[in-house]
Amino acid sequence: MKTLEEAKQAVIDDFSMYDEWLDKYEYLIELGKNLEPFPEASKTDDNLIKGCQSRVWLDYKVENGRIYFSADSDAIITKGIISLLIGVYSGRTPQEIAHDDFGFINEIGLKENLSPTRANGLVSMIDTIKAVALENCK
Amino acid sequence: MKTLEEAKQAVIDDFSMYDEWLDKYEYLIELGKNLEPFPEASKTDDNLIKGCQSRVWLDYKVENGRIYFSADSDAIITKGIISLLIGVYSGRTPQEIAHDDFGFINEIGLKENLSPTRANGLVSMIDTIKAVALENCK
Amino acid sequence: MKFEILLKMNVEDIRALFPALSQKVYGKPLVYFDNAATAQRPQSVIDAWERLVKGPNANIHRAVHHLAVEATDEYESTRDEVQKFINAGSREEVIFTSGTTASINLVAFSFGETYIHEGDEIIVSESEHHSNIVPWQMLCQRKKAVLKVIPVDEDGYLKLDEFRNMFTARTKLVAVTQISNVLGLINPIKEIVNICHSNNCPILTDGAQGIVHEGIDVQDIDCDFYAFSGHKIYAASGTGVLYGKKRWLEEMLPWQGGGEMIDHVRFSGTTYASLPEKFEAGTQNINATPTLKPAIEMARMMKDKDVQAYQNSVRDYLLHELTADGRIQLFGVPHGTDEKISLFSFAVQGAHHEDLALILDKMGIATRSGQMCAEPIMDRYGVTGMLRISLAPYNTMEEAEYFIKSLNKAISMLV
Amino acid sequence: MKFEILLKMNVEDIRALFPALSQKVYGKPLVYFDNAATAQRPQSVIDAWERLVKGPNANIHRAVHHLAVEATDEYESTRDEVQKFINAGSREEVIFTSGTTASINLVAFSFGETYIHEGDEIIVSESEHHSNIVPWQMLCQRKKAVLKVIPVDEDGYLKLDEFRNMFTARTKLVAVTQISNVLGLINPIKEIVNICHSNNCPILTDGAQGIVHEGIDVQDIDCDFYAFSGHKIYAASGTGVLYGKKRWLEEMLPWQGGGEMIDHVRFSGTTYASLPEKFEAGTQNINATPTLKPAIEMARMMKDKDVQAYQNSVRDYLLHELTADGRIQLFGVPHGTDEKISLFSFAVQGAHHEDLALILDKMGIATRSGQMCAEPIMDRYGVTGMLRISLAPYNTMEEAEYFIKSLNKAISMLV
Ligand SMILES: Cc1ncc(COP(=O)(O)O)c(C=O)c1O
Ligand SMILES: Cc1ncc(COP(=O)(O)O)c(C=O)c1O
Repeated sequence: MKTLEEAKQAVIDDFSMYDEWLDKYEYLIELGKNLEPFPEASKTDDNLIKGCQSRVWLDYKVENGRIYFSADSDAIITKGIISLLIGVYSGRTPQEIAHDDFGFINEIGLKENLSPTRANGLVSMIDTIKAVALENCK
Repeated sequence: MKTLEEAKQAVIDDFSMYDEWLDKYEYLIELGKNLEPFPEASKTDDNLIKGCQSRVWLDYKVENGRIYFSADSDAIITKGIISLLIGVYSGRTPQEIAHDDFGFINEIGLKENLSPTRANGLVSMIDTIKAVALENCK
Repeated sequence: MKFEILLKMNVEDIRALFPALSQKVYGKPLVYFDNAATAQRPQSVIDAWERLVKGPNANIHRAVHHLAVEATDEYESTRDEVQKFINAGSREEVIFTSGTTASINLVAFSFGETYIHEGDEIIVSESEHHSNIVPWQMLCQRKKAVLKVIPVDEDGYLKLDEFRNMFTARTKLVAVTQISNVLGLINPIKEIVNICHSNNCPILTDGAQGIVHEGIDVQDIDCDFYAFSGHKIYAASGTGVLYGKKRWLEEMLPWQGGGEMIDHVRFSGTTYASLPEKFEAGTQNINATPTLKPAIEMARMMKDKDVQAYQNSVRDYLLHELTADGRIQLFGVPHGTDEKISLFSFAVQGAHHEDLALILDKMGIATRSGQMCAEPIMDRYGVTGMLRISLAPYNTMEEAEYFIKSLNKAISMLV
Repeated sequence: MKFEILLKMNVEDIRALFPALSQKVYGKPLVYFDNAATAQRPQSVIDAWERLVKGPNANIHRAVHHLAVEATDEYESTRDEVQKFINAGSREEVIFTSGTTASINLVAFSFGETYIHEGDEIIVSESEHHSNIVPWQMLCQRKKAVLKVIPVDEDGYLKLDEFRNMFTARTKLVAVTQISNVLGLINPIKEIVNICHSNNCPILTDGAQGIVHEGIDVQDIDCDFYAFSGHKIYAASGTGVLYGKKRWLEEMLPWQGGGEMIDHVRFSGTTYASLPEKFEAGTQNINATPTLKPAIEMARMMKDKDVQAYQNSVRDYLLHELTADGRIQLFGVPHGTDEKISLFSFAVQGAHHEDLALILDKMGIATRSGQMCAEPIMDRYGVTGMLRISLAPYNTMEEAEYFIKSLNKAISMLV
């Protein structure tokens, strides 16, 4: 498994291949489509991330001191984004995640390419991932 | 006593002497100051004309089929205006007043020289004088 | 099927009057298809606002100085224009507000405080905007009154037969929109008014969309209240109108207190001003409300027969394309094309409305996705949202064609 | 006594930023002394409005298209600016309204519905603007609550000793202005807040005048609510702010329903959005609210030490002239000059305020006459109205001198 830094760099590298929004969107859509199926039973209000335009669910389990995320969204681009996030952060320790600054999001230009409402959704997703990590640091 | 037409023409003539607002205002102030005293007892809510910025009272009596107006205001320019009006219309028959179009007001430039709120006051004064006349036509 | 392009010239002339339309987004020409949310402002409205701010910028009514007098004239002559535009019986029946939402909330509070008691009933429809639902819900909650709902059928039409049977002796008010901002169907408002009045019940008509596309003659239609926003009809934002019949407005308690809505303020008891001031508390929107004058002029121009014909041809083209595509489910299916305005909300099989909106945006097309402030009608159709395009007379056939092409491309990316 | 003219240059520089100031009325240079009613707008505010209308003119928050995104940024970054300007603890505590009157009515309704019951008490002062009296009267009438009034002394100062003794266990809210629009005296608002809080009672501060002349640090002053209007602080009309402490705003019922103030709308029950959206029903004033940004910048500039010093010298000159003249009765007599802003309401023996205003108007001077939406303080002094001049930092010593000369002339015409 890649280190957290390696995983982030891989995402930055992937995105830097695309100059065009169209390609970036296609990449995100691809990511979204390939996300592992999320059990219907987990689509609870508790797992719903507040502040996103479309519905986004995030669930997790802790195994051997590492957090494994799963997620879903009814919008595919959003699903691509959450997929990208959990691809980077899933399987990390709570401490690793809690201490990360999530700054690589800015480097891939995701924020600018998406609307603030959507960016707010992104912020909400990040906040939720952080909260889960902090919860499990205790 | 002048006829109604003569009285109106006299006012128009008086005002046409003045090019300057200052002179017109001084003329109105003079008119206001020379208005006959109005009994305190007549300063009732019933006699108050609605729609004027300052307080204007209008009272009348009917003698020999003619209406005699008396009026007062706490603002002297307004008092000058009501004085001008009752100077023209006092002592006329209800029919004479009711059939008049009050158009001479426009000729003396009073409306333009005063604000719409004040002009509204003017309209209210005219409306009240008309209403009194109509009341007494029956 | 062939759609003729009428008056190509004229639409370009109209576009030239709206500075915002010549923008580019992401380097592409802006295609503004979100007019039901807010319209663009013509140069005449911009000029009027600027003139007001640089000239007669003063607080109105009470002051006697020159600027205040001019400002009062600007404001009050706007009331006269609105009166003519909606053919109100008198100028006192035209109340200026900050928008449709404020107008409806005014009625919900003031009519509510005056006439609504425990057990009374208010009727709205299933296809109302939140602004014509929530104020009534809040009122009903406060007064322990009952909110009843006129359902719509599969095509989006109000079920008038059910509506007719909803009235009881306790029905005190009906609030129904002239045109739904989701379905784009023109409700038979005159018939609805008649049904209300034959049940001795007054009706508020939400004219937020209606004023733009249909206009109104409040005396002919005979509705008791009519609400609309300036910003949807080319005026500056923060402006709005409530029309109300004098008989109601005179009896109703005021909504907001303060400013000139009073006759006398005493701690022993305050009396209120007469209409329309009674309902215009606080400093009026002195800079923006008078932009309704040039806006109304523009709206009149848009009602020109030729302009309408062109706009209808664009609407017919879109209606045809969107209904012909098997992947697309249109909400608000007209029985005759003239029962629908150039506003289309739809779902695409397998593609989320928000994904579509994001991709279309990148192609320069401004559309709306989501619930469009009308969640009950979303629930009615069992969807979490829709994609909506809403056109104005300054939108062209070319834009419509580009939209259809772009939509196809977006769908192919997603499905 | 001699008054030095400081910074002649600077005031001319400032004037040049306000296009409306260069107008002539009746062929005479405009002397605008009605700033407490509404301020003039600087070119930066005019430019901002134009930019918003020609560019990101779109309905905000819910749409994902480019224009809407930009418009949302413009609007929400304005909230951040206001937060900084008043030093609110969080951006959610800044609610945009259409003005002070709307802000106060919001609290009167929402705080009222949530916390006020029969027999409760609300305290206002005798020198409040109607907008800070009538909403409370209406609330008290609706809820059968009691309105109590802090009297002012002959000089116009609040009788704080009496105020201290007015509290009971039923006192639920105090609403007092930072600066009276008639008296121009700066109330000791921090002390007043302390008195309220030591009685466990929240306080709303009417900042309509205060925000312009004093500014506010809501965390330092610790008031529970603070209301002000954009148009008095150089922004476009139709804009306003309500600051409220989260603990209240979160519990309070919403005021207006509709638009995005909801979480979910169901006929079975609607839930409301979180702050600040909960209190911003309907389409926001997308074109005008962001003009608060350049307006705040201007207000900051006006707080410059030198600008203030010049303005104070003009104020001191006027204060001296008006108190030195035996025919003039000044209302709001400061115990120290810094307790008064450059706002003077007065009566002239034997001359009616309206006559004075009309004559001064003809000399190019915009003043206000009448009750200034504050009838109770008129009654307090037994007058039917006053003449008021209210200056802004763009008013000059020359204008003040011209005013004094003109006033003398007007008096001589009348008396
Ligand atoms: C002290 C005070 N409070 C409230 C108001 C009301 O402000 P607005 O009319 O902008 O709502 C004013 C302005 O006239 C004022 O001076
Ligand atoms: C049908 C309908 N009603 C009410 C509204 C609310 O209008 P506003 O947001 O301008 O108050 C809208 C606009 O979104 C609408 O389309």
